Amino acid sequence: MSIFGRGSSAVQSSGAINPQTVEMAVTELEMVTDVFNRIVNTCHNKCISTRYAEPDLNKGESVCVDRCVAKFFEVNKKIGEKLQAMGAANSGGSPVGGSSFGGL
Amino acid sequence: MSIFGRGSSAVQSSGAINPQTVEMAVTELEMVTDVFNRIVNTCHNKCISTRYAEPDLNKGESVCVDRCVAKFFEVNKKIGEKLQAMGAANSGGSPVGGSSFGGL
Amino acid sequence: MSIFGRGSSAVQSSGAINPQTVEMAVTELEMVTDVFNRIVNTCHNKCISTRYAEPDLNKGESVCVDRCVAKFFEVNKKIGEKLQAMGAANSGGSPVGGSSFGGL
Amino acid sequence: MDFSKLNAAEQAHMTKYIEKKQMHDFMNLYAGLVERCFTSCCSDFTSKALSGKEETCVMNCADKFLKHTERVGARFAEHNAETMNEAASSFKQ
Amino acid sequence: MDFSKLNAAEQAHMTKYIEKKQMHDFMNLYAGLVERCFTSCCSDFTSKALSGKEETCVMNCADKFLKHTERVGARFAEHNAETMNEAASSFKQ
Amino acid sequence: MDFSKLNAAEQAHMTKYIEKKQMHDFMNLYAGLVERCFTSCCSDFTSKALSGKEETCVMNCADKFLKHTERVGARFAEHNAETMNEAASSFKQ
Repeated sequence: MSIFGRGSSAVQSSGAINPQTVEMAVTELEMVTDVFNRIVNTCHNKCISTRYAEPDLNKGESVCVDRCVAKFFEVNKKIGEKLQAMGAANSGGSPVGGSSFGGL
Repeated sequence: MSIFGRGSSAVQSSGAINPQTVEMAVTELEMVTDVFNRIVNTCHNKCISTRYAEPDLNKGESVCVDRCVAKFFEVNKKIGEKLQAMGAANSGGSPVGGSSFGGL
Repeated sequence: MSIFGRGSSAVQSSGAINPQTVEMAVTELEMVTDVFNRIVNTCHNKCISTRYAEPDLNKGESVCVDRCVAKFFEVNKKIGEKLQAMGAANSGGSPVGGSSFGGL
Repeated sequence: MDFSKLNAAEQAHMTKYIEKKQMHDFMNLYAGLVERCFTSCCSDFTSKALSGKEETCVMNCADKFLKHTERVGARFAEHNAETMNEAASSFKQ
Repeated sequence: MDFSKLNAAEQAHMTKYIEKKQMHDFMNLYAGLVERCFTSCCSDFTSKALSGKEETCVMNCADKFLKHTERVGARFAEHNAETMNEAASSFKQ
Repeated sequence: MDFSKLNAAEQAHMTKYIEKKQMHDFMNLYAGLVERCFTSCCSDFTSKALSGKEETCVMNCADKFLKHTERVGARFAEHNAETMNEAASSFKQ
């Protein structure tokens, strides 16, 4: 038994930073933010009148935004499945990770 | 009196790099560059004819650019004040920093 | 002869990382990727119908894409030469590097 | 987003990163709002002063965009929660 | 791109960087494809479900964009090879 | 931009950062100029060669954009100087 440390796995889970773990968390956060910003932009273009006669979303705009977001996620899923299928066809495996695809 | 150093504040002001100070300077520089690029783009779209019959800005375009930049800064200020007021209403303080808002 | 090392130039060429060399390689890679993405986007806008009636590029679209890429490179070269000439006129030298300009 | 698998040091690192990111995202929102509302509302450059009509348009534009973003955020969060539930129940099978 | 002048350690560093970049580029391609095809194909928001017509459009759009990107890539590579040859022969003079 | 509050080491660091940034900004300007002028001037793809008319348009476009950017830069600098003066005099009160 060593007096110098509690063993590497104990340190790992409570003390030291694993650069790969942090990097993956950062990448995931940036990806989600990017998708969010794209939806905000795209659905604004689709649903919001640029006359800006009033400061609130009107009924029609609100409903349009809800459907726009839902449809965007559907397209996201379809294209994710397509890319996954293509990756599987090309390399015998999914291009990145796999099961979390299209689920965002 | 120590023979090992001149005290942390003296070192601070002449030698060592404070990462936070440098990071803030970098952030400020990137923010200003971003706003500049947005103005260049936006005012080009508003004022410059894309027929490109001559290499110089004509009189009308030059005047338009000057007014466009001035108006952009006015809109920047109005929206900065609005965001500041909303931040104050929400949290009892301005969202970021405060007094330098809208001043760019 | 030293027993501590094989001399700095030998280490340089086989072992240690020169941050500047790596940074330049990264910058070059990012630049080329940026130009590629701009061509993909621009030539898609110029050549591909957004009706999406079929999944393949038709004959007309394919020929258009080839010419679009060639013309984009020609414009890249012309503007590179112009910027180089302006840099030479302003500072007695090219603004960045020089001979590799416009060659991408 | 689920950071529960990270250890304390990693979570502290992420918290610091997220603080920086929030500052950055806010500056982006601000600059984007100005560009967007200027582009939609200002088209008369016979004067450099903002007209009353333009100012109303800009203020409405900013309000509306923020409400729009909030609404998208609510739908986005619902979707992510659903996706996580589906993922969780597929793990239980 | 010619990394032959880099030493082994530098090449290893670049390989790692390129792996990260490929992951990043792929996520960008994916998100860009969704935005592009959604924008071109979806304009009816009387329903939140994707219609058959919209779905066909989205799938064609994705296929076509990938083929377009591939074709641009081929022309791009040819151009770069030519430029390198010219540069190489101008060095020999 | 006022970096006078930074110490010598910090200023040296910023100078190095700014040099890199200028290189990067220049590459961005170059690539943006090509994309912008190509988009505005080239719409005929019955030939892959640049026509005389297209070339004139591209050259005028580049010249005009650079002069436009310079003019915006001058107004931008004036505005920043004014804002700094206002800030300075409000501190004196």
